[in-house]
Amino acid sequence: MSYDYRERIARRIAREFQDGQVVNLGIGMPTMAANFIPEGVNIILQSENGFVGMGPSPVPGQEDPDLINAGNQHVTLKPGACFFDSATSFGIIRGGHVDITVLGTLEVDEQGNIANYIVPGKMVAGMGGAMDLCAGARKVILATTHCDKDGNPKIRKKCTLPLTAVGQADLIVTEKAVIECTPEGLVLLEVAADCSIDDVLQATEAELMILDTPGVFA
Amino acid sequence: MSYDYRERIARRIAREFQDGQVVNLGIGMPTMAANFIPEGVNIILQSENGFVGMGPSPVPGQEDPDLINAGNQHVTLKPGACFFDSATSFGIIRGGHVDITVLGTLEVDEQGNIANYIVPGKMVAGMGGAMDLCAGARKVILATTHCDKDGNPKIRKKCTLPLTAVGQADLIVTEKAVIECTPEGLVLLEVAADCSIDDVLQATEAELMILDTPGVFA
Amino acid sequence: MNKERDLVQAIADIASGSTIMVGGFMTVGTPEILVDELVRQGQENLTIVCNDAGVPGGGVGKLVRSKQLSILITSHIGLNPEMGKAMNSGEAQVQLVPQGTLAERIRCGGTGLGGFLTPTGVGTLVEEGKERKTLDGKDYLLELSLKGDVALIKAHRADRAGNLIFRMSARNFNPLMAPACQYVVAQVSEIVEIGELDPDEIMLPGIFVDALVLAPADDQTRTNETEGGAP
Amino acid sequence: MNKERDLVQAIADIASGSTIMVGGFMTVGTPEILVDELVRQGQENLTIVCNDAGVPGGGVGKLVRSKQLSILITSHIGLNPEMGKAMNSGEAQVQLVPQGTLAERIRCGGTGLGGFLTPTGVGTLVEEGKERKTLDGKDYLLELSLKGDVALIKAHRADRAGNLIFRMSARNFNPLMAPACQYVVAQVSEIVEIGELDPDEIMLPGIFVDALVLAPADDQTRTNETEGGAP
Repeated sequence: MSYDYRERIARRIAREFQDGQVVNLGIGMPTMAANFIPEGVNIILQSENGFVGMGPSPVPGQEDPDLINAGNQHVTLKPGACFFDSATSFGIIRGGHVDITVLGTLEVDEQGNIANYIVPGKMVAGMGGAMDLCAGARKVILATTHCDKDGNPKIRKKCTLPLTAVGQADLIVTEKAVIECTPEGLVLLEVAADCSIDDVLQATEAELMILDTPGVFA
Repeated sequence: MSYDYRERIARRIAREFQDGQVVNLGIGMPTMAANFIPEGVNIILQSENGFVGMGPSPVPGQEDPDLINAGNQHVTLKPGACFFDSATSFGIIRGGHVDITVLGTLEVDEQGNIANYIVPGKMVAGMGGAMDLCAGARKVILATTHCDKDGNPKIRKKCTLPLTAVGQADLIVTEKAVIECTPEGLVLLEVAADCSIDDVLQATEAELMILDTPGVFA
Repeated sequence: MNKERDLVQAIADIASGSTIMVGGFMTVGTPEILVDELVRQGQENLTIVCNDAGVPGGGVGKLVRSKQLSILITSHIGLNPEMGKAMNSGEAQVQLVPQGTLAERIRCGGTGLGGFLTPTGVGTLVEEGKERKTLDGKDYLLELSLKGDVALIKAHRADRAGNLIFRMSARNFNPLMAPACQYVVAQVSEIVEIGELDPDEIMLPGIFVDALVLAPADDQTRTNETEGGAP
Repeated sequence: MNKERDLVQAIADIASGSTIMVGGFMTVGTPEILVDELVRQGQENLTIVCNDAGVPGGGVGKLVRSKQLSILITSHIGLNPEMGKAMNSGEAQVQLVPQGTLAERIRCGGTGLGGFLTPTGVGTLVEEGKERKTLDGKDYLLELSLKGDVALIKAHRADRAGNLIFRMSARNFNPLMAPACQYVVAQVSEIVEIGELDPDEIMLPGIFVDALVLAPADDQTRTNETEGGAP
């Protein structure tokens, strides 16, 4: 996928952030979303390895060896940041004190089930903090390409891979569409400017409900 | 009971403390034990309201309003003290990191059951931290008069009052005797210099085992 | 960001019938200024969660005397005979919880855990109505989490973002209660600008605090120096 | 009191077959000097508890490479392909635990709790063999406590009594692991006299620490700057 598509997804996700929210960003496109936060919106980034108030990457040469994010990248702090241990960190996450988590995914389905940590038969990485983030954050946003690199749909009737969490997805943002996960099923909210509704439906295995005319994003 | 008896109990209990141990002392006679610690023995006093490294009472006028012990008395700190919240404090207690707790009691019985927090029909105080201390400390020492103020035995075949903890008592120190609580029952270890074994047996409802000739304490 | 608020407004957001967690141990660490304002405003039928009942007319004892307290969830009421009288007359209810269990139930409430297994209380009145589990030959009770609508806490220093630093034994239940409640008001002795506190020294992240009420240090002396009693 | 000890002696007290908890997150906060000495001494058949598998030749990855590690209880091994290979070849076993559950299981081990109810992992492979509880319509898994024989942790400053202060994101699992283990060795950058640390700033009480090993700051740079991967 081109960098443009990745940026489109990150940019669209950034519009979900509201001033003052506590947000946890996974690596890749989720982290990119921090670059597109609308003016006047200040969010507090939580890093599950033990702090809130994460800032951008340091100037090269200014890295602090004791300061990384959960993706193993050196970062900086914003004023008002503070540190805590891992039990407190996941207490914050499970306790509903993270307003939004943004994660990548391998699959998501009509029930809002998320599968993003293991592919049987391939090298195992482990779930890290993903299961806690999905179970605990108030809103789970999935940042993902609409299909995998072989063109297979990632938005499924039912996940085929081992689940990370049951029924926890709230919003799916791809390069083609913005889809809301509701108790009644998946609702197509927006379609990318370079896509048609049919394009989206064709690339999606899950059933998508269209309640109002979908909006357009780019 | 005369002050001499109280001091005798406190003095005998202080001989149980070993260098470096973490000790939690209840109010009254237990707290007095801190005055009789043998030379060369340094213990670390834990206060369940949130610190280790408790020192003696402050000089009058030097009280710090933010520094009390769990008995609501102003205290001081020893070098190396540190503070923590109440969950951490009871984590220390329940986790077996307190070597000895010394508590008063209303009753104790042959199974090592302890009843020291409530007398039905009288004004209720509440268990405070006593249940956690009995359940969690490695060694529970009871500092008590041998009988209540009406002369009824406090060392019972079976506790009649609501229990604080089941089978957690390890040692009972009274003005008449030192008694060990074992899985086989109560063992008379020592008798006070001004008492006979018969005096002790008569004042005790529970059965006392005498394995070796009891020692003498004063 | 500036979370400093007026005392009256900060307390006015509390409704009658609320469950309020109040920090402090025998009034040390209790936000007396916030409690005073709650008495003045007169919200009724409150469920209070606090380590103890304070002392007569001090700490949550003020809410006992004002009859705003309907239920007290606590570990000890021995230093406040007025609470015992209110309980015996049926004016108020008391639920006694072992102190360590109370602290951990509140922590669970704030950290999204449903409950925990503790050895405390096995075989006592505390076990009534609870599930017992045996693991590796040791018995535990399943205790459940506890949450509140409001936390009234006290800290020593704050920055305008609500990051807090507590002092000495006034820390006690304060940092545990904030995460367990929807609305958190902190009485503090000092408020500094954001960035002035060392991120390694902050004891409670500001994300848990909604309102800061600045109280001059001389208002924070202990209400009552009653000593003795075993909480 | 002076808990400072010689590196060789501090590690020599560790037996083959031990369960060792090692602090750190992607090697930040891992006591590399202690791990290096453990490799040198060659204790075998170790069960390691660590957030992750470190990186190839870094953090607990050193114990993977030296084949001293038999079982790893962890949340993530994605940055250390050598661990994946050892697992697939049957040389070592991996037990995967969600990161928050791992932290809380260790905390329970240190605080005398038998276990806790968490929503994490409900309906996933993590649920296998575990009890599910429903409270107020929400599902939880009963997770059990985790203890170790030895904790190897890293802190920034210590006093001679073993009181510790951690620095930035190197805190992570370190303060949780010490209470959960019988024998605790802390690698520290600086040791001061007892009384020099502010009692309100100490993050782990010295009662949990058995041995301090002083490691000059220049030995404490990160072993490997491999970036990427999602722990």
